[in-house]
Amino acid sequence: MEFTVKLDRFEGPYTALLELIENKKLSITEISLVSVTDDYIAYVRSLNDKNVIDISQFVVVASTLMLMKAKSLFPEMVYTEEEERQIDDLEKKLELHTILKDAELGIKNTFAKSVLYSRAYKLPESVMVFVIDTRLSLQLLQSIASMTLVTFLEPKVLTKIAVEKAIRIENVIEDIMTRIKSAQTLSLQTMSQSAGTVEEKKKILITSFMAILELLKNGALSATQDEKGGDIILSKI
Amino acid sequence: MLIEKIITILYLSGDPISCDKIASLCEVNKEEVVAAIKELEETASKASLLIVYDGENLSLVTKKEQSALVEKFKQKELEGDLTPANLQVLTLVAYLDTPNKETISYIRGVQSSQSIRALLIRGLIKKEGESLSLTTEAFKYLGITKKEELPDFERINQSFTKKLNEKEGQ
Amino acid sequence: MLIEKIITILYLSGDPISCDKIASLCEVNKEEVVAAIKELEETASKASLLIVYDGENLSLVTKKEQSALVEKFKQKELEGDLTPANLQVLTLVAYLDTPNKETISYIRGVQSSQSIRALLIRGLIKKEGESLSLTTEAFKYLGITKKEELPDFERINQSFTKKLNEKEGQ
Repeated sequence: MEFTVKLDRFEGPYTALLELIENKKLSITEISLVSVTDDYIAYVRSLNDKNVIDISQFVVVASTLMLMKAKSLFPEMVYTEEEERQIDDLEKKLELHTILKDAELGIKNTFAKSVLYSRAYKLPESVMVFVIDTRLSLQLLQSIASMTLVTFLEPKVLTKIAVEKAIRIENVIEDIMTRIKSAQTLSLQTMSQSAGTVEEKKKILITSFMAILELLKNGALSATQDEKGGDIILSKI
Repeated sequence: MLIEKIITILYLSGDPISCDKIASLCEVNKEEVVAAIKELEETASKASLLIVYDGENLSLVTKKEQSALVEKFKQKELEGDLTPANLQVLTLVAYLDTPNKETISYIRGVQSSQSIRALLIRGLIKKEGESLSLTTEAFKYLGITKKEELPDFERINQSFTKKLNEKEGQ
Repeated sequence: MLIEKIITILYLSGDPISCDKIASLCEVNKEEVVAAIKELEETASKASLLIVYDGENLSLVTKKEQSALVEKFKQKELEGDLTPANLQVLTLVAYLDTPNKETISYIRGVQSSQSIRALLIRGLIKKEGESLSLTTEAFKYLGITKKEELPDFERINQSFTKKLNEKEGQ
């Protein structure tokens, strides 16, 4: 599996996904999303709580992709309303990121390239003035210092909470698998039953088989074949 | 003459100065100052200078074409680097209409507090209430005198707005 | 264009600059700079500014007619209460060990140039190199002789320092 995503750890889940899609020179379609699912999952797995403050969003995106992949393998699967919304949202975010990427390039190319300068204010040197504010007192300084200190120390706390909230991708994969069909097992034969011609049937069998191999690679499914040349029975682990 | 007064103030101040403050110094109302901006730009340009207007503050600056000369003169290193995350947030603040932190985090899919904070500290964005916008400093770094001069502003701004409004459903 | 370059340099400098130096920055010879003075004056006056030439140095200044406004501008900088932002910056300068602008902006989470400037103008803080500290007058007014006498100084100073060092370690 060769894929390279070099990202700033705070860039977020969509930047990463868009990069994967664009690396494969694909446009944003359900099919292209499904095709980068494995790479994306591998990427999310390579992240850990330590280097990503808000990993939960990456996991949400990964789970949406897995959902779409499951649906592409098992067309009988029906999305819930919530899942439909999740998928629409993902597509919308990716489109927003396509616009954003374009805009970013423009900013990047102009930022600090040809700067406009203004002059620095010149302090009146000749007269040394001292203008006091009568509210000023040691007590005032102390209370401002203490308040500032509190807000300065606070952000760390927020970060910790965010990390604790993060979901692990393993849990999500499990959730997805329970979503695959109400039936616990599926056979390749039933999957290709809808095909009209033998030729078509063969085609479906082959593509499904390839797709299933990918899921198997992820350890998301198990496949059993009771007799040589017999039907392959899929089940979740 | 108002134009002359404003130029004098901008020249003295150097730093960006709000239209409110200018109005009070010139003893006119703010609307008169804002109405004078166009003429102000023309006047400044006669002396090869530009007026930057970020929607609130005015500042008198040198032209983009002269930036190499200025750098030679100032011999000061520019803080030209933006991390990818900060670049992303700056771009969103630039092209959206005064977005808040939530909108930015919503689009990016990550908490954006850190980047927003970094940009606030560098003085590239400002926060009024919850609304974020570019500062005069950012305009200067980008070599533009108003928001509309951002690369491809109108098209990108509209694409964003259109796409974001589709949000309703959720 | 030479005129534009000279105006740029004079505007940014504020101080008088020798024709020699201008010539070297613009990569022309001194005679060309001197020959350009008349046109320079005309250009500056279009923007309500004035060129002063003492036979050696050039500078760009505001017009005499505006001197009342100039005084008023300087006065305004001095009057009125300190803003909450100014007070916070003053406090940080007091409790930290000769901080620079960046440290103060980092702690506050916003750019602090304007507040630092206001405090400098009022003579409450002073700047040596990049280091900021309270002026003797400020100490006197507060009734202390050194910063260690500030209430709860040690704890507050150390908490800030510790947290700041953590940041560097990251």
